[in-house]
Amino acid sequence: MSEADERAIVRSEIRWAVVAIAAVSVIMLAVIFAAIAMHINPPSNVERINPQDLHLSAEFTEANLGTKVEANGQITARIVATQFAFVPRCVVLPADRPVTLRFSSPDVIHGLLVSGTNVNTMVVPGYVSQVHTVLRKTGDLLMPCHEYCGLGHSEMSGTIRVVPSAQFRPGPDGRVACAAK
Amino acid sequence: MHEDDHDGLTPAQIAEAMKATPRGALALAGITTGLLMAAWLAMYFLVFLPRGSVG
Amino acid sequence: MPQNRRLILAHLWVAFSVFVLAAALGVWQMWVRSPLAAPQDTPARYYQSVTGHGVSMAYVLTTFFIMGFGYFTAETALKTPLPSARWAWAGFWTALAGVAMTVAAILSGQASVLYTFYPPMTATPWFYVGLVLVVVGSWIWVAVMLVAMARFKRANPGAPVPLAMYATVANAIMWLWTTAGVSAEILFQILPAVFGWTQTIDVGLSRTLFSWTLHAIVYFWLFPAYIAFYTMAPRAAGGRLYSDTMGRLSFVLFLLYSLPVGMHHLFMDPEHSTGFKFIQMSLTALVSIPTLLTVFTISASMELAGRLRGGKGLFGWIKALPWERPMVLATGLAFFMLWFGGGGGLINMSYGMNAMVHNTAWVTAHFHLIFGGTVVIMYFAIAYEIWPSLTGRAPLSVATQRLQLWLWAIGMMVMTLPWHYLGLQGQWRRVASFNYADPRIGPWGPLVIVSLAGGVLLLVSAVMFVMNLLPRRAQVRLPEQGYSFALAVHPPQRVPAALNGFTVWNVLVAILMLVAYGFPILQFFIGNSPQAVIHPLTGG
Amino acid sequence: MTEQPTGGRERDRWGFAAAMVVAGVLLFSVVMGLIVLPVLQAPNAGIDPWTAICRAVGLKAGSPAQPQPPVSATAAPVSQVRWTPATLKILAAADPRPGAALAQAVCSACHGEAGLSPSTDFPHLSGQSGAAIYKQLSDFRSGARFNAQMTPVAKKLTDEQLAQIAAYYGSFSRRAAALGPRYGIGDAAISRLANRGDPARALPPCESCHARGVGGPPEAPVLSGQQREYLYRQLRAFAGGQRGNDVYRRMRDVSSHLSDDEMHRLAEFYQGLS
Repeated sequence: MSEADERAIVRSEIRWAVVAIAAVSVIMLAVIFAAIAMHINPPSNVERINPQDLHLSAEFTEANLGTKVEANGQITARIVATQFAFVPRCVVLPADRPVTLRFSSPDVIHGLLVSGTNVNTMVVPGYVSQVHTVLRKTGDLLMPCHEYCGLGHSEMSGTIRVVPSAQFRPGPDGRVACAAK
Repeated sequence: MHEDDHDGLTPAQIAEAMKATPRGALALAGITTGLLMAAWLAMYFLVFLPRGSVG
Repeated sequence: MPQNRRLILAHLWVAFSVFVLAAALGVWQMWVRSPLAAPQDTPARYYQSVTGHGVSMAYVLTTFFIMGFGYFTAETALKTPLPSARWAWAGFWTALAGVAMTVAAILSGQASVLYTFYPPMTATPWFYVGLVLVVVGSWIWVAVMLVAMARFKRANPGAPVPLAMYATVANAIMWLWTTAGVSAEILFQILPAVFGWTQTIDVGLSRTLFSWTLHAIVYFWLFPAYIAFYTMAPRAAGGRLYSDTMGRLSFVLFLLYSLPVGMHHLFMDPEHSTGFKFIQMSLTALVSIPTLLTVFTISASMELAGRLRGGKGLFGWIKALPWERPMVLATGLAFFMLWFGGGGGLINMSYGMNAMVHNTAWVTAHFHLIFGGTVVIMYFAIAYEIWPSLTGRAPLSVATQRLQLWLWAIGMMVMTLPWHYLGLQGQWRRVASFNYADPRIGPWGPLVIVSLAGGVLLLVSAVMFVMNLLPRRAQVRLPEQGYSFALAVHPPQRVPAALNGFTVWNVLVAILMLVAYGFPILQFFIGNSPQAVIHPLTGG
Repeated sequence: MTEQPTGGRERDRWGFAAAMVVAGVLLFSVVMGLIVLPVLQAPNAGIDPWTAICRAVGLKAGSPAQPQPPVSATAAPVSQVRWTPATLKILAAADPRPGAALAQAVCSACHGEAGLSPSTDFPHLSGQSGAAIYKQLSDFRSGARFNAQMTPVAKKLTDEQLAQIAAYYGSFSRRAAALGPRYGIGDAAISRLANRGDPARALPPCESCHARGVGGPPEAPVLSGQQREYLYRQLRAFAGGQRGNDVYRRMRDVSSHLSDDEMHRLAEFYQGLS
């Protein structure tokens, strides 16, 4: 075997490495593009809240949960993920408007996704999980708990009811709740 | 190198086979990696972006 | 011929017996999730089973196989007995005692916390103590591997450490780094809680420490498959390894980049910021480089083999390969499944894009293809390959070996393709029962049954695998034989010192870990990091 | 084979090259992730670049690309009980002996000797989880739950005394057998509801919270062997809104999805379960 052969091997490997790095760079560029042009990040709120006091906290007290249009017009849904239900079980949100979902857990780790959308987050006790999105499809979307939270995990499921923007009518206190079906 | 490690291939045989190598490997790896990138881009443009922004 | 054959076989048999039982549990779990009525389908049983399946596959099968295979590699590649068979046996019995404790804990129903633990849910202390013993046993293995390589280098100054051994030691060193995260979680957070010394756990910190382990551990499992690609498959195909240097470089890159990336499992977590998630994403992207390099180097090695066997043209060499040999067939099937599994992985790691698939059946499909597909099929091929030199007997006929490998690959594809699709539809994970009466979920039913059928094929294949290896009465004894790894096209006479040891790489790993995990861990020690009260799931 | 290993120079060269590549990759990731992306995303959030960088590092809450919603809320909680390490320590350290004396003096007239109630008007307390008793007594005391007999009794007790009573009743390992007539045995549909739940109504299994050592909410009481009349009354009270001290509506939600017949049969099932 000659040195020349060995050099040819190294050359071919380097050539291939360039192809591989180029392929990975395409993915990186697409991800960076989505982050800059469409503000797509993974939900990363880093907001602490004491899980032992969650039901006594102002924000995640039972009576303050659900959808609320804030004074500045921002639409926020506050949802507690607890063993073994989302509270409230059903949340109304308008289509085609920016909305913010805020979740927290008083007990163990939960998680959720809203089917057919990119809404997906873990709910870790001790933190407020926050997802900003614009919902495009109307209808009752599934919102299951997707992280093992105990023996009742399989039945832990909620609903995101997306209504056309015109049908989204907050009450005088800015709150909107699911009508019984 | 231990005697019993020999695989019976002679330098001449290997030099002959190395003449065309790695053109086929480059083609095979290139095609499969190309398909992989195509699949990734398809998921990105056809599934991920239509599902809307998050963050 | 390896000296400590009983030692190696003991490890492999623990791995394979647990594997078959775990495969049976997996099939039952899919039956429970399907629209078909399954026996014993309570959630308590389901999560007990998921815990058993995960622990057996991820901790027992892998650790014992890797230890046994490491001892085999050390003895055959270095051509010397192990530095200390006594220590190796001590490691075996320690780990086996750990397995016994853990299995007993799971069987008693007091440890249904799945193999990733989920604090603040907690199991009986036996569960964690057992797992700690498994890790301690594996650390003894690490020490034996390090000493074996050091002795070889001392006895053969300047000689390159054989690639198979270099890779095994790379894995051993990576495993030491890897286990630091989960060990810290268990020792400093979980055990104090389950022994009642503390009532709370910092869940953000525990998830971060587990993520430290969670990705690199997959590469720990994957290493033997790559060792087989580089040092066994080329010879089995009748050729040589295209480049020894690229092999070393790939293993070094795995050591470097499989560690500072675990936070990509936490992309959807609220306790970490976008910045550090981005850093770990871009480091994750680099993990695909050694795999893509391997795809090329192994393709080139196979091309060389095909051409030596008379293959012509751009693709004619593929047809000329000896596909009837299990190692060659398994390599081909493993790369086929790696395309799907690795492709899924590229999507999972893509930062915000992870939201599309996180905790759906898509992810389950991804890691079953990588682990069950690429990794385990190579474990099969390795076992078939080294069995004669271990037992002096050949496994059952080559035809049954091929059938078993095909069944495994087909079963894996039939099982995971529906999972990919269902995951995109939003089918979520870790669920004992779906409400198929819901019109949004009902259409999933038939596809779940298809994947159940794939699972049945996998179980059949798993049973066949063990049957192939079992000793039989009317069996021809083979002459004593050693095992020879593949030679490189240019067998290295000397290699750069950096590619013959690990000092440089350990320093770089430390730097990478400091940047990637320094602040993300430190933040839990700043201010009042929230604590969650433990929820003991320890049975009645 | 006998050639000397490539010496320090070559190791330096490899080490240097590798360090440069690693440093380059790290520099790119850090600059892009911690500086470039947040600065470019900040305008969408309406924040200054420095705040965006702080959010990207994790020093401030919120996404660098999105505005934080305001929080303006005050609402009354349904129960004041908090499962903190302090509470759990009081419970764990509570001495059952003074608890036994207190129980004898205050509780046994209605709840019976050793917590086995002779009347269907009052629940059995024997073998109940200590956390459950503590939670209910605390709620009676704070007014989160009201009962004409219990509320005045609870108001007279200190936190430590609550814990001692809870420890006393919790110290009976199992509820005594032969509590009276058994019902509900062999009711397959109800057994299924209790053990498997009903995904169609998003009903988790009763057993995922109400058995020992299932990792559910700490305050969930043990139901097996309880008086069926008591259980039925509580389910009705939760469903009808007369009782609402269940944190995060857990029981109000569950009971509102049960039919009256199911409540009866569940109560019988649990009385029969030992």
